[in-house]
Amino acid sequence: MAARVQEAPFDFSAEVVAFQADVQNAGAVVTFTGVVRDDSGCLDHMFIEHYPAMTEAALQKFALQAMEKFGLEDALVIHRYGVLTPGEAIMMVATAARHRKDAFAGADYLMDYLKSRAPFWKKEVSKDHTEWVASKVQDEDALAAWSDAPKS
Amino acid sequence: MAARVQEAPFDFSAEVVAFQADVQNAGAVVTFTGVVRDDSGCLDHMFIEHYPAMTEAALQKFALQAMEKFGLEDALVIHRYGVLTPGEAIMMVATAARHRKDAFAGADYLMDYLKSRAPFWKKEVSKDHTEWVASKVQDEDALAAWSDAPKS
Amino acid sequence: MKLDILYFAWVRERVGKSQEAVDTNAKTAGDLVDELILRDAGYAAAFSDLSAICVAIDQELGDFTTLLKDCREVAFFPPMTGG
Amino acid sequence: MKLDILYFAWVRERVGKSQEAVDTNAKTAGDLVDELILRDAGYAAAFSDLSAICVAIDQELGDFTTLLKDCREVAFFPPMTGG
Repeated sequence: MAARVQEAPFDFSAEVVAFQADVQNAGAVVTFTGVVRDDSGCLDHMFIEHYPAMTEAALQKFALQAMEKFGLEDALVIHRYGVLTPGEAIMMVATAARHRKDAFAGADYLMDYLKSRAPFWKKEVSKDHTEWVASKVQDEDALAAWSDAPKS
Repeated sequence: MAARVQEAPFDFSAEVVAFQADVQNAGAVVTFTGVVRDDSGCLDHMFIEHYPAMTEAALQKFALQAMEKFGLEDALVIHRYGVLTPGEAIMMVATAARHRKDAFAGADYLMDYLKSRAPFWKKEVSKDHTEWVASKVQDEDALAAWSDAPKS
Repeated sequence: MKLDILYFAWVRERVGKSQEAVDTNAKTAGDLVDELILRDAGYAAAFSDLSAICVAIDQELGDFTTLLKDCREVAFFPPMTGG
Repeated sequence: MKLDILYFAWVRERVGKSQEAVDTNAKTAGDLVDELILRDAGYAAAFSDLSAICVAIDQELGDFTTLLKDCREVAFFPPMTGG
């Protein structure tokens, strides 16, 4: 299991190849990549702030939770902070399991925790407008749907 | 959208990089890779047979279904046949969507169709034993859980 | 009516061939199976449990009641195990 | 009791600083907020709607009723938007 917080870009291909090479007997590997989207067509960049003393521990905790809950063979989380431009990868998750459904559920679960419980905040910076991204009710609902989820 | 059937290995990294480069405004990319697993510890290889006249059309149909059902920006399916050894990738799926839940659901849906409705048959060949892999009740149940699934 | 029959996986192994051309008056895939079973023990073994066998007619999934009218190719195989 | 307070995202922007050391008798995170609000309008603006603010005590998520006993670091921030 590995959880990393970093400002620099990560090499998705290299990360997945290394992740798969380490796993001994997984029949299923799922990855998720989150990318900066420019819906308005005028986003200059996204700024991601985080809570350094807390972040990596939180990511590790969620990855371990996912591994235990779904019997994963392995899990990987990488999350960036700082300035990111449209099209850049913000973060990635990879899960390996003997069976497909566990790999999918583990990645989905991990993402629900990262969305609402990992100490990151996103700010969208356009030429004439700056706005902190608001959390979504759906994200809390998705988290609450897992039986082990804490109440918000 | 692309759906390919091939005997040769595929380069997962190169495929995902090309897939992501082609997508314009997807905030979420999910991939699934199916790998030959050796549970008994004595599997020599897996042999995958398919129905050439039917296979690629079936994969394309399922990929288009997934794109429409979940509003995906793009979808990719690659499935191999022939002789594969433990640790080798059998197939991969990639989905791109504006939002995370659609990318996950699209990949999961596509996998459920590939498992039970794409004309592939797997045979496990060990030193002293050869056996066609049986379909699983859970796979039919997973497929039936999608509202548009045909009855088996 | 002339058509090609294809067999896959253990159905192919039991029948002993992957493909054959037949001239038949069968109205449905089920009728066609009834004809085949009369031929020899390999077919009888392959088709002993129809609940374990799937049918495709002209590369589209069907079942044993599907009409063969104007079809060119019928395939019999066990439940698929892709992915 | 001496402790560090950290602010993130728009809470940080409204308060006007990312971190400060305080000496307080507050029993809970809520008490601490009550003290801060009395200081100036920036704090009052930052904490005007507590339902929009999360609390971490020594890097663990808590809430405004969590006791501060023996804690070293309290952080206030909007709901997290990772992923």
